[in-house]
Amino acid sequence: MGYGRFLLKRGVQGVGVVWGVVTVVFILRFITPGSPIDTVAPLDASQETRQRIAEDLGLDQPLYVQYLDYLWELLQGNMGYSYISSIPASVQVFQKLPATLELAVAASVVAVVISIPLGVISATRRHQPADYAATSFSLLGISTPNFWLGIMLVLVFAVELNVFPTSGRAYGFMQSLAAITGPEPFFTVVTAWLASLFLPAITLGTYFTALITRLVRSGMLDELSEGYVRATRAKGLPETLVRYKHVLRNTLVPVVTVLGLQLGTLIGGAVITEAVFAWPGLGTEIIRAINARDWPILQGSLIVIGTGFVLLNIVVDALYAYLDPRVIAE
Amino acid sequence: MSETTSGTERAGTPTGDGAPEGHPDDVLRVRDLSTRFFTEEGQINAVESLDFTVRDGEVFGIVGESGSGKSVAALSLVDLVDSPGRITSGEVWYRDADLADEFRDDVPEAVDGEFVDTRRLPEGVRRALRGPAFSMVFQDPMSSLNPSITVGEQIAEAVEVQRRARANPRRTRSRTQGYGMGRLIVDSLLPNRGYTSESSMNRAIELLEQVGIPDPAERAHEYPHQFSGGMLQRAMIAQALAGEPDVLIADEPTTALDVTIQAQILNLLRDLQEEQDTSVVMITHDLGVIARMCNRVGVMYAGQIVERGTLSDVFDSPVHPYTEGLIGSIPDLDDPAPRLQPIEGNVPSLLDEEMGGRCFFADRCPKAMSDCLQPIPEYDAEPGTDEHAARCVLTEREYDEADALPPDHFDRNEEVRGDE
Amino acid sequence: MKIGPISISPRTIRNLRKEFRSSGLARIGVVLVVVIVLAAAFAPMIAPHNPRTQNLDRAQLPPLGFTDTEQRTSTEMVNGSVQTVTENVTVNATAQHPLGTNSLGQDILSRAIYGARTSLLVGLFGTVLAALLGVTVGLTAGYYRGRIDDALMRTADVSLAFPSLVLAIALIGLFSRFQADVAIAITDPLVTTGVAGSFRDAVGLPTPMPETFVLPTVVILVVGFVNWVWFARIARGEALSVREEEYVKAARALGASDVRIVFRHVLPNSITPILVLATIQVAAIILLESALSFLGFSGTTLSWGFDIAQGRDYLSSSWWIATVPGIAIVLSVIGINLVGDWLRDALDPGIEGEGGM
Amino acid sequence: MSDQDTSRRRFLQAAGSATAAVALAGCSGNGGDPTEGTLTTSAGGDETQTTTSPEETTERPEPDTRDGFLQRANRHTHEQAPWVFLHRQYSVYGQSSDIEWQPRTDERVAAYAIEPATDAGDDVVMTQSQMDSGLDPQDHRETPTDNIVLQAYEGLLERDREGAIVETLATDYERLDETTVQFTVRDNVSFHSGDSLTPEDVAFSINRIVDSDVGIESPQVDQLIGVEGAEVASSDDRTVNVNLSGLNPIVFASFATYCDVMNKSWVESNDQAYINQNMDGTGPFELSNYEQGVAVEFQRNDDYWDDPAAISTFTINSASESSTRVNRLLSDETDIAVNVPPQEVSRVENSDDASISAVPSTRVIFNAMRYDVEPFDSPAFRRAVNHAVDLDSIIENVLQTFGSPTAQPTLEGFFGHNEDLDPYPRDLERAEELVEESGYAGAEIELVTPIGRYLKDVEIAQAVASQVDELSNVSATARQVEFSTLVSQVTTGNIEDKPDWYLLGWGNATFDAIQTIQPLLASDGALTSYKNDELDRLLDEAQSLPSESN
Repeated sequence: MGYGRFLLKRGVQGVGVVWGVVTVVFILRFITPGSPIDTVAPLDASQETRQRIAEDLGLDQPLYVQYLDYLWELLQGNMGYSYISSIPASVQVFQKLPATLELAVAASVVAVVISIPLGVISATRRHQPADYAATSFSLLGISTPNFWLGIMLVLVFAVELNVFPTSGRAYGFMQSLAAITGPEPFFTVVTAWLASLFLPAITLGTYFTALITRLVRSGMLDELSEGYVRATRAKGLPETLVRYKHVLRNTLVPVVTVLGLQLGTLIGGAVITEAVFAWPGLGTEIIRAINARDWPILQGSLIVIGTGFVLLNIVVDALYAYLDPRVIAE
Repeated sequence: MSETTSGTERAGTPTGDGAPEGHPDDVLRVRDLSTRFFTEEGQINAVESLDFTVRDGEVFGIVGESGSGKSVAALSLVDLVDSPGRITSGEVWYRDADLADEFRDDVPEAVDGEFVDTRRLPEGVRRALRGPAFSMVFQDPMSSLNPSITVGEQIAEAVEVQRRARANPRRTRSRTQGYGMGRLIVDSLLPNRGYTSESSMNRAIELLEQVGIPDPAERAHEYPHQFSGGMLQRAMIAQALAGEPDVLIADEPTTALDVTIQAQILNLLRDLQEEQDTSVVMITHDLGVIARMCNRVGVMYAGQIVERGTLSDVFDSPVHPYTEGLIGSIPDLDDPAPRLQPIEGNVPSLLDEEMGGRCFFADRCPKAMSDCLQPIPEYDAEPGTDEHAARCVLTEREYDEADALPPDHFDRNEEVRGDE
Repeated sequence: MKIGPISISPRTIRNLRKEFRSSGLARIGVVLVVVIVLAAAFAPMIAPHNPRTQNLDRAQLPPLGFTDTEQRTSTEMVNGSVQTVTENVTVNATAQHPLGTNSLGQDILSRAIYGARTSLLVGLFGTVLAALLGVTVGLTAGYYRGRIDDALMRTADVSLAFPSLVLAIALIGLFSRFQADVAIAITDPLVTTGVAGSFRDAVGLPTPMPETFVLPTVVILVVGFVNWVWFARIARGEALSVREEEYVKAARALGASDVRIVFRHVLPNSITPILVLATIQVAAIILLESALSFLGFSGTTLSWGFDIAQGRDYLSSSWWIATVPGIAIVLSVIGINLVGDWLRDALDPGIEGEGGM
Repeated sequence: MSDQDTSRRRFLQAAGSATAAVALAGCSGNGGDPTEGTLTTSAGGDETQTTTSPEETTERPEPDTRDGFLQRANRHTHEQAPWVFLHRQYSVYGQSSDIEWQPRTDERVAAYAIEPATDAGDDVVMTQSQMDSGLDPQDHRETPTDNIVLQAYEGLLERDREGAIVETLATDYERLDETTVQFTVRDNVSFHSGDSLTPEDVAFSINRIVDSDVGIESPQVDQLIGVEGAEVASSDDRTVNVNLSGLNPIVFASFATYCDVMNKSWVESNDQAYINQNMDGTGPFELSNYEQGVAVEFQRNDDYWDDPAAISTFTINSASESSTRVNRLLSDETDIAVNVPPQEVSRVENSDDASISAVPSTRVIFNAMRYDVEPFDSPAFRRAVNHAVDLDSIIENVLQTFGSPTAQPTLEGFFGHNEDLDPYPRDLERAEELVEESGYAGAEIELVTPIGRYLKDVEIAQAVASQVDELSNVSATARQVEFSTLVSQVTTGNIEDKPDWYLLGWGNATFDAIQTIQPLLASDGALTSYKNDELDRLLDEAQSLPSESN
């Protein structure tokens, strides 16, 4: 089976999963106690008012009709209108997406850049101070609740030292790009943006830095004991090549797999990180939507996240197949 | 084939420094090489003061049961013993005039005539010897090639190493041979850039052809899992030949293969050896292979060469009871009457405390005598050529029931013993 | 040694011992876990105060060794606008509250001790639930393969597509109407039997302890529900490999029932990786629970996460309120992770089982 | 859900009898003049003999004014104690020294009232607890959204800081008869889009609220209850007539609180999604940038009909965590931090460039006790609970004095407030006697409180519970639930769904007693936990009379 077909297969599976996600999200609303009316109607609304609202929301129709409408609308990219703001859910959700992506990407970059060298060093300098340092750091990292870490970081770096903003998102990637031509000085914009991104990225990234460090270390140790390492050295290849071209590459195979499974944790982490830093992203949106029972927004967010998760997993599979040609054969 | 004059000198006799005396054709002289593993269970003497020599264009065989330290010996030669193992003593004298000149002034103790003691050379130089001087063919081809890199690429790497090595003088060679992280990252980021070059890839394909792989150009771009075991071993050999080594160390090259393939591989090895006049160290537990390939043989037991000599010395007139036992354990096709008498007992654990100063074979030896309970030096063995020598008292005296050890002698103080 | 249908071979136990002896980390982990478990179990005996009783007069006392001068602010209406008068008051730590008190004057140490109960109970029950769900699904899928397998695994994919934290928040948030009612108040035997009381009198801690302890049932159900996939994957893998074993084929040939085969052969062989995963999952779920209660989606107020959320508002004036429970979480999770590593190294189940949050 | 859960008496229900009564009383139009009667907060001198302890209700002569009836209603609730009367919540703001600004009682923040104190004060940022729920000024019901839309939109009437009614888009307003009031619309006012304000726009805006056939289902319909519709009386003298279903004593108070005027043509030519993301008002600021859920930016409207605003831009963002808001204030990321919790006050006060400004809000915090369940069906028991609570300690320790004790549903300064009532003193003996008297000795009660909904709600509830628990013959505990949970329980319309004893806060921006008592305590109130014919009668009487003030 070729690379293309392999990905195609994954893609088809992905579509199935997305459909599942959509359906679950729809069902979720009907097994949930309480009616959307509670959201839309004011505290002391009259029963007549509530009745009218029910009709407006089409809650009076049979379930399957609502489901089919829902699917049909979704296919046209319509996620309904926020019960709270009457703004199309698609608009409201996709407005929040960049902030969250920014956060997740920044965290991943932090994680990868730090963790891989750290893992390699710790594996190749086994039982040396560097190894112990890296190991303790990673243990601490996977054991610290990131919201608490975030609070502590804010306390130290924002409140006490006042070197980073305490919360919120300044500008953002797109605005920073715009600033190249825009009226505002590019440098100030970018620094402000990165400054506001720094603490959240660290908060979200730490767990993954630690996790990947652990994975790389243990995987590297396994690989180093493989026969081909000795054979590769036997032909006199420079150690750098042995470690990074041969060993690390094979180490990354299991690492990538685990990370694929951990994407959920990344998004979940993003949600709570946003809560800590009042970061205006999907996470904040979801929590707001849940507390306000703003169903269209909640459903929209969950669908976007689910779909994103599926897409990312396809990417991971592709990467996986690239790293380990054997998987395509299977 | 060996018209040697200086027969009586034993290459093994420790003379302190300088290369041991030996045959003029010697390309490799190993003396008193010991490799130990320091594990939680204790110290394991995998290789115990090993002595042997390898001559130009010959095939020297090392035979022994598994666990007798053959493979460790091989790795010790190319300095690839991983922790917790360490080469604790010994010298590996390798004949290379240029190298000798280069280090005569800097490291005089490492140089003797045309010979250099690789053990005394700086690490970088030692590693640089892998490929052009020594290269290895490993036991299991499947696990000895990187599963996620194409076969061609891996061979090309071996070629490339030597190409670059020739490109810049050995002295200036850094640990990474001028190929550090920076280069690596750049190469891996930019497309069509890598460590290996076009030319080295073509060379790799030639090599594949040379080792008899059909349409090598295509196969070169396949991954190890797409190769059969035999094909892989051929590829391994191609990779080993990439550096045009003086000494090719083949560690159980055929064990992992099935019989029909074994023959092909052995033929291949012999052909290549003959046309390139490489010296080969053939390590195996299979006397058949030895008989087929080797000029001279060393029988290895418990980390030592217990008997050595020309093929005929060892096969036709073995002295050491262990050798006898080994030979005895091959089925003789001429004589239908089965005279299979496998050696009783197991290879010793090689644990330092359990070995003690005695003939390590004594506990299994049918002819063990009280003399065997002291360290045994290497004696000339009468029968056969001057090459013939053995670490066994029987070279000096006849077996005598009188001083035979009681059968339960070792039961008292040793766990490792024959199961009667 | 036998646990239910599963027997652990002496070799396994030897490995455990060996690994335990050789690795200091393993020992640290076990000590941490034991300490926390004991604290949780005997909370009503060792907690210096009732974690719920508040004493507004001694609110925000600092931990021992810290003396805190804080501004007490009083206000008064002066023609329509408020005048605030602040004077400095020195608050001294007291041995009665070694780790200080929170904004309600509740003893932080006692709350941390009781918080361990919530975390551990949620962690354990949640994991057990997840394991039951996941292993059942996984074994079924792996054993029957084919359509069933596909169906179940696609389901797993779908539920993987919902990050556990997000899904948990959604479920708890949306069902919160019932949350309070479902949270079961289990009576604390140590207290009701008077054991704790007499013990406390003996050691001179006369304060009466709460007779009931709130078990955040919804949280347990939810965290169990959102984490089953990890177990399903492992169990499935094991089942797939074990079902090919000769003796399993033989058993099937002999006409043993599927259920019997699964329980006699497949399950016991899968138990090691499941055990290791379970350990790691306890840690993961403890983190998840703390996150949930931090966000206010929790059934109980005796939770580390809840205290962190409360203390967050006082971070600038009384840092210890949020710091102590945070450290408690870190320590317990480290402990459990270390034990998990120990088991993994000793039993070598060949999984990289990092449960997700 | 909504931050300002103000309510309107469901006029139609009670007004049937009222209209008749009004016909007899035959008094008309005197409510028109805003100046008249604003001073007569306490009519009915019969309220003077206040020495009487709440328990023995002395017979009093029937009041003859609306104020009198409302005060009597308040006295009734004080004596019958359907609530545990807690405190009046304060609005506490952190304020940067870059600006000069005075907070308002009704929790609204008008950027128009902000003046720069330094150069940095020209661009002002405010951080509140949450963002808008869409920019349609008529499609929401909570303070955070008010604070956003009211920078750009204006009503016919407004209130000043103290709560007195002032004209904005109306230049004059009067009662024509008991079912008609008339507004005269200000001239030379133009929307941000450039269109000029017409009486049609005003009539349209009113109808858009009260008539669901005009555009939307406005949640503010209940704010203008009793208003049937509006039409232009005469375009020339720019008058608009509003028709009432009956005499509504507080119609102007209602218009002073809600009914923002929108541009008819703009509304009709755009869809809801657009209207919720854009603004076309007449106010002193116009929308310059809108990021839903993130930030709203305004710039000064230079051709405002009144003097242009003092500051040039006004930005509103949000942080739900109070500590986050204060952090932003202290690190100079914002100029006004809304809802600063007591524990942060000293932090703000101690910083050089920020200070606290607080003002009593229109919100009363209380614990409702269902009259229909044991043990709360006994007035004696309810009084006992009130006696058991140490209100001063709670205000002192939990709220750090940011609150003032209450003795009745109606807040001081509101129309109908009864000045002669004092908070229940803490008296444990008396409380225990009352419990015995009520026959519910040994009762176990549970107080349900929302989490983090009102200032210190959990702490207050826990304090109340532990104080009541100190009674030898009552045991009390507190249980916290999500606010949405509590809301879904109290809004079902039937009392059985409510918890027996729950903490709630109630904001009333009309400054009129009726808007608190009617929805919460009248037997037909939407959120009522109480039923008493005497109280209902008092309320009906009150609603049958025109209001002395506004």
